[in-house]
Amino acid sequence: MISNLAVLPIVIPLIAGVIAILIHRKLTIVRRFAQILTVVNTIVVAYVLFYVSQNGAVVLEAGDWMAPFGIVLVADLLSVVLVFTTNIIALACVFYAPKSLSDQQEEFYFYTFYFLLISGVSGAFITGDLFNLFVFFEVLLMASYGLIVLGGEKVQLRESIKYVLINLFSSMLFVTTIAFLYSVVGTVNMAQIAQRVGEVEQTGVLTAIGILLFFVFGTKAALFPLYYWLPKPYIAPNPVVSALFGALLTKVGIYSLLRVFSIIFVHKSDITHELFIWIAALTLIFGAIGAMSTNNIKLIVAYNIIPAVGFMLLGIGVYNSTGYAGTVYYLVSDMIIKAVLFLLVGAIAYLTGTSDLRKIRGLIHYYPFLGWLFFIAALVLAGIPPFSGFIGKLLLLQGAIESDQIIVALIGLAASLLILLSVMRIFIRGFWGEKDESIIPDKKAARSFALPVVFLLFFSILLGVGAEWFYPSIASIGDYLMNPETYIQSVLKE
Amino acid sequence: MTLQIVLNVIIAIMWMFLTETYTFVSFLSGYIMGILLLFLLRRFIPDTFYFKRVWKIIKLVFLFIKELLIANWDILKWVYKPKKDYKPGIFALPTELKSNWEITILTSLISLTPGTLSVAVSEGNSVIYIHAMDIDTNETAIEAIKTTFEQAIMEVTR
Amino acid sequence: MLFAVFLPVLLAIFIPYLSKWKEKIHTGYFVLLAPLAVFLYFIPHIGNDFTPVTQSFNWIPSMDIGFEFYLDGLSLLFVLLISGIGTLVTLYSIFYLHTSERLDQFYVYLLIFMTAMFGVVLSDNVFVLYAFWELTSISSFLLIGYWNYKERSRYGALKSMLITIFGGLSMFGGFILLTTITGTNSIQEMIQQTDTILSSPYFGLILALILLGAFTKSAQFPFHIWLPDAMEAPTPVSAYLHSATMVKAGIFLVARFSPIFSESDWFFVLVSGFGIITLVWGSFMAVRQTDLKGILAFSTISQLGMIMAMLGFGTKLAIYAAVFHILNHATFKGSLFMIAGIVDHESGTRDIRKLGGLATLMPISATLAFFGTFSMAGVPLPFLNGFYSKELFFDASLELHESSIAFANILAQAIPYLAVFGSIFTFVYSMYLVFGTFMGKKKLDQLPAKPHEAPVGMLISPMILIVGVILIGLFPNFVNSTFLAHTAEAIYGAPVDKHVQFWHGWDSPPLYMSLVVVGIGTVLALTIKYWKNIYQYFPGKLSLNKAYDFLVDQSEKTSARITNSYMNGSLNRYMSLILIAIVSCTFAILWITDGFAWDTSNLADITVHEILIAVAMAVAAIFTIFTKNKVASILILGVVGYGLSLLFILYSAPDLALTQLVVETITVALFLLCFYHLPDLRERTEGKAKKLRNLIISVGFGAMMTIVAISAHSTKLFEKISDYFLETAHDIGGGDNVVNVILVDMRGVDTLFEIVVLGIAALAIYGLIKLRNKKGAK
Amino acid sequence: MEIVMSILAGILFTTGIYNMLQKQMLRIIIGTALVSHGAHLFILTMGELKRGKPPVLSDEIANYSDPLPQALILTSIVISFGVTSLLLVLAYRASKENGTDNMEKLRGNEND
Amino acid sequence: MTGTTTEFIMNILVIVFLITGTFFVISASIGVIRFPDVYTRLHASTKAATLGISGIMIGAFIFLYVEHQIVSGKLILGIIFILLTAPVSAHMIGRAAHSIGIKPWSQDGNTKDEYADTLKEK
Amino acid sequence: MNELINTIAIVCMIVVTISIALLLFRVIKGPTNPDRAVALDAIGVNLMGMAGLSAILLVTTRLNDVILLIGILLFVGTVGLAKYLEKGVIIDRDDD
Ligand code: NA
Ligand code: NA
Repeated sequence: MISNLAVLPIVIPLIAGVIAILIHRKLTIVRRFAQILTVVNTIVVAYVLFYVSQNGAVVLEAGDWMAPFGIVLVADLLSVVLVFTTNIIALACVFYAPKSLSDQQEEFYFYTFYFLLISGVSGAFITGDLFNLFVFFEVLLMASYGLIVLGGEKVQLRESIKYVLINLFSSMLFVTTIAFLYSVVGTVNMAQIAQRVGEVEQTGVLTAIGILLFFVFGTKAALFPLYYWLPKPYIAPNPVVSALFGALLTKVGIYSLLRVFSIIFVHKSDITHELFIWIAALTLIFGAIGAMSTNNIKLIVAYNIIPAVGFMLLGIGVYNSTGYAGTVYYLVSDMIIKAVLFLLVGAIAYLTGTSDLRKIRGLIHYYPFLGWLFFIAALVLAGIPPFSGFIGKLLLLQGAIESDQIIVALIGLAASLLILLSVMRIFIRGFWGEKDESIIPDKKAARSFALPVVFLLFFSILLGVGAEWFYPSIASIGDYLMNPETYIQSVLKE
Repeated sequence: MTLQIVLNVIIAIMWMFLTETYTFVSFLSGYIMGILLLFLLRRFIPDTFYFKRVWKIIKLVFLFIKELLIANWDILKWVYKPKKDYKPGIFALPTELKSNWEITILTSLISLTPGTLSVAVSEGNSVIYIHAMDIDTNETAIEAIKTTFEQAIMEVTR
Repeated sequence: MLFAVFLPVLLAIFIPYLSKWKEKIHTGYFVLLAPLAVFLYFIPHIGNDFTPVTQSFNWIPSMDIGFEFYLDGLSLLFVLLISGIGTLVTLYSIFYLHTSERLDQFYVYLLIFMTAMFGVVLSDNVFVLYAFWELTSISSFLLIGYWNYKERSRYGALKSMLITIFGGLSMFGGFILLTTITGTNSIQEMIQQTDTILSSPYFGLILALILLGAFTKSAQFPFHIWLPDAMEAPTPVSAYLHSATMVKAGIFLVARFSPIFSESDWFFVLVSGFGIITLVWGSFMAVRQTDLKGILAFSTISQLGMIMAMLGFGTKLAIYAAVFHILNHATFKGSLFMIAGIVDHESGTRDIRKLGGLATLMPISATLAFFGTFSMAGVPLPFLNGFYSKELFFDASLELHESSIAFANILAQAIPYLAVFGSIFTFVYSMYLVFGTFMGKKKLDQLPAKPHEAPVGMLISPMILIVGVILIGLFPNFVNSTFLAHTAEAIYGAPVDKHVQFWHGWDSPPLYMSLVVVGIGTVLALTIKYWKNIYQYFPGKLSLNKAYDFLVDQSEKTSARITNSYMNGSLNRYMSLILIAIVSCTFAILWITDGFAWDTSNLADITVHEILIAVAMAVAAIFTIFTKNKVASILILGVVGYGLSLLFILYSAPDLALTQLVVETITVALFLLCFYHLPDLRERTEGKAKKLRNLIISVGFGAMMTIVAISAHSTKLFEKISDYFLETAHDIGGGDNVVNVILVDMRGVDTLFEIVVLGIAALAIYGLIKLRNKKGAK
Repeated sequence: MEIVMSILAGILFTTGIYNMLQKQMLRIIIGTALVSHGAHLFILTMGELKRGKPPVLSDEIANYSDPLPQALILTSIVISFGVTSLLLVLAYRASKENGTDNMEKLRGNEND
Repeated sequence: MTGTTTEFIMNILVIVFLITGTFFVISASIGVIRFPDVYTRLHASTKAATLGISGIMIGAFIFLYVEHQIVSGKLILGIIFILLTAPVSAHMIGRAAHSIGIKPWSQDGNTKDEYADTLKEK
Repeated sequence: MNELINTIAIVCMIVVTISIALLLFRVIKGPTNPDRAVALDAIGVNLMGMAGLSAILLVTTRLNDVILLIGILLFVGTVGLAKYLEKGVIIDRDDD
């Protein structure tokens, strides 16, 4: 059955994760195993992507229970594109991991957590059921808890407890909100919720419930003023974990916002989406300011997650197909570039033994290749053409202007400058400058860090330079999101 | 003893098959039939007729229920009496019982019966420390009851 | 054309390999080929019967982004400048840069820059133009930071990048607005829709944004401050990027959009206003400089201001003059930079206070310098091109038309005076520069090296440029009809035919203006040491540079202050802010949408025992706050949990009750275990205000949840899907316990992953406990 | 009754959050537990509390309570149990490692 | 079960068991509130509550038997279980209380505590 | 008759609830942890009663499992708690 394709991206990592438990002590085997399985899964997902782009969404009714009653998995283009991106990042991380992690960390189920994180993230992208989304959120969060505490350093424990607490709170708010929604519309299937909310034109309490959901996802997505928890916990664990977090976790929140506020709560967009635009603006401003505020290179990158999320929310807020397309493009682009940056600053911190920018200089004399990778990554991040960030930003700003949101567009531009400055400081102060004679270069390590980064950057560049191959599909996602009927019909088959 | 119980259960189940009614009632009647059967055939089966011991247990249970009811009556009095005119305290009760089982049963019975509550058992199971609601008035009476229990338990276990 | 544009970049790919032989062949020789080839490729386009050429190459057709190259007079001028000067600069650099330097990097950047510049001036598609525009900023950044071990170099690189990318982004914003209004990405098609653009409410914003891009790139006041610091780059770069080409990109942009914008009076006010201020300020400040390249940098600023001002005039004459001056400036300024480089190279310093009397030691350089500076100063000599364009400038400044904006009229009145004022100082610094360096006393003891004439190779390029100065000076109309007229036409929108001549007769006001400039200029130049003190009265602390430093510094410090003020790592703070946001927004939405609902018709009966249980649970929950004994608080929590399972019992949810009981018991046990060794609870020590704040936040949140819950319950609008479960559980699901059937069948995925969650938790806990033991063993 | 239960759940949230706003680790975690209880009670309430029979099918019964919220709560209970357990161990380790159970002392600074 | 009389008697039995049971339960709680120390409170909870709950259970047992004709072994098991475990629990709590140093209450503050004395001797 | 039983069951429930509330007071008040343990244990017993009464009200046997489970957990829990208290802090009497 072809509809089983929808479940493969969730199940393969799940099984891999379980197997990884069994062989967790045999490091050489488990490493190789994880790498092979990730490659396999990526190939499978690539096939699913190909299939979906040719034949349209694949809808799987789990256990053959009809759509609104059982759990449906909806592998539409949006989901599968994001799942594919997730796997690309996973691929880079799994090859980066052995060098970056200590043997102990690997032994203590890094690969299991890693696979289950992928499984949870993919599940969250694919599921068409709101409560099931909650469950997948918990899977990926729990895996992230496992990853964030891995190693049990002082700082790590301190920051992870805050991370767990905030996420626990927002999870509880999430289930409660699902209950509220169930009370009003009597279902937890997203397509049916969308249909029913549409039928009553999103009466008052539904809007309030929508806003609660917005805050739930907003907390995960790290929007203003909900992002406070994010930066420090994200830099406490190993860089490879930071990369997975930075690339995937907040993006699941954004994805959920995108889904929910494109198919369900769209009937009072003059209130809700207008609010999003202002929140997006504040997220951009404070995120960019945050990125400027520190000399800790990891923290700089972590803070940079926030304005990116602001950009994506902007695309949701302007509520037109260009904006949606921009959000999706930016989402994909940002997932990759955040992974790149975390991996790179992780490499720098590993090679220099510090993440304090004031103590790093002249690295380019030892690691020119890393330096140029970082330079390109900074440009991608700031949305400088012709890289992937540019296309996303262009679409987002076009979307904003189509909806007459000039001020926010200008704020977005200003934030871009601060973003560029915030990361370029790392290049100028860390890579440029006099040679630091005290460094003992470790070219081998640098090379093994660089390869995964090159792999990811290749996609960043491809998404920009080769935008023609991607844009039509993403534009079609934008249109698709503007017309929730398509989604509803493909699920409910009415 | 175990053998007898097993036999009894088998008889009860056979009875259910015979009557083709699979309810608790038919099981119960089958069981009673079994007891009778075992009683009649007690010569041919090794070990003493187990229901003898069961009977002693039942006697102990009734003794216990009686004491439990009295105990609750006492408690009610204390609960609803406006004045706290009792004098609690802990006293030691030497016991002849040895095995953990016996001690457990005894302490349980002590705890559920009037005015007393076991608090601790000494090392070697020789002394039970008992908290009494009103220690002065009827320490001896209490000890008498406990001794009865001790006897009853020993009859069951030995 | 696509190949021509990308040729330098393609070559750049091979540079790292080619530079391996740099000991044998200077890498510059390979590089030279690229601009030369492009120059030769475009040169045949010059001619009388010039027609614009369009060539399109797909890039992202679905977004209407493509390499749509448009070669008209304007772009032709720039392409030739870029490739021509590029060739000369590369040649010069071969002798300037020693092979011990990282030549590969240098030339890669330079080639990237060339491609970027070609792209900027040839692209008709605004987004492609923007892409190349940013690329020029980036390559400029890398070139300025070429000697990045120097602090000043890094400083200059960052400054130039920040300012130019700032402008680039704003221009980008303007472009997006333009494309949204016109529905096209092509500049030429936009020009067709000038009326639409002018009547758009966003026109002012578009104008401002795009001009911001142009002004930053072309170092217009007050954004000029990056240019002097860009002089940290190797001199070939200064000559090429920061005088002849990149800084003219802004000029190009204004020229490119002139057909649209010049219809607006604001265009004149802004472009000419800023241009003339830049002219005056640049030339005035140039006198103050002591570094040769500093003088040249301010000179460039001032000259760019002048061109900008002329573009703003928008008259036929002014545009022609602007175009002419673009060409002229490239020739004399390029050569002067190269000579400054030679002086620096040979004498070891660029400090004009240490230099003097070099003419005898470096006669050829000195001669070239004299031609260059005199042309720059606009000295009325018939063989200096600078004079012609300056006089045209004066001429144009006198024939400004009336405007509907009062300020524009005042500006128009003031411009001739400002032009003269600026030109006087141009004259002064030009003389100061050339005489200070080559004439006067020799101060050889102050020089780090013993100066002598440069090698011939180094002299070729400036010499060619000076030949250009003289040739154009001698035959100012030589390239008019074949070349500059086309350029001017592209800007003006109608044919421009201008015949330039040295002598206009006595009744020509520009002549008197020139004479005033030369006269006063000479006096001032001679008396410079008497009045130079006035510069001390100019603010040091309040200068624009200080402002920039302050801004950059503050961008970090203020950011840090703002961020640290709320990102203080305090969970209380995080939670509070999050909760306040949720509560206030949700209440606001409820209020706005009138979402509160109250419907008691569908409620279950109220029973006493349930109320009592509720009260008991509430009391227990509240007492978790007040208890000071850790065991007590954990047990009270347990009571709440058991209370909940009691509610599950009462409301017909036995399976839930079972689970809740087990879970609660284990949780309490875990609580006790984990907190066994931790200290007991303490008195809540926070102040009254904080207690109150916490109280308000938590009560607000609880109240919000309750209100939304009641409203949600009061607006049950649809049949629940659960009826289906009750109907099908037995027949299809094969079980009578519907909850179980839902869990294992209909929502089996949930259950599977719920188990996964538990499993991960177990592993994580195991890791948490075990990993420490191992560490302890070490 | 739904209104009473909504208020009770609101109170559970209130007290839970008040506890989460405290400094001491134990109080904070107790707070999370209370919040979970509140959430589950909300779900139960939203499924209507009218006296239906437990949703176990039998011929004699016609009205059942809503089984779906029960199933959802069940999943949620198990999940929050997992998280709470992890949180407890984490809190224990964090306080031991950092030498304090006061969250306000666990703020940290930029460069560690 | 047939015959209304039997049923009636059964129902009366249910009512009696329920009421007595509940009475003992509440009495136990009042005892726990009123009694002065942990040991005396244990008396109340161990005896009265246990009996009370047994009463309610038997009531429920009979009721279910009448209504459903189901003999609910689990209820009986529950009763037996609580009768067996209540004293053990009480013993454990009492011992714990004693071992952490809680002295039995008395009006005059002069309590007889042979257990403490024995411990002191050792 | 059934109505009467129902009513009585509800009354009993109210009484048991009051009983729980009283015990809750003891849990909160203490003053010693063993006191709390006693009260908690009693609450558990009361919960069993509530479950029994609910079984009557809902006419269901589904709650029997619950009753048994409460019994088991109560025993395990109380024994565990007692052990915990015994090993734990020497004296922690609150001064409230
Ligand atoms: Na490793
Ligand atoms: Na390793």
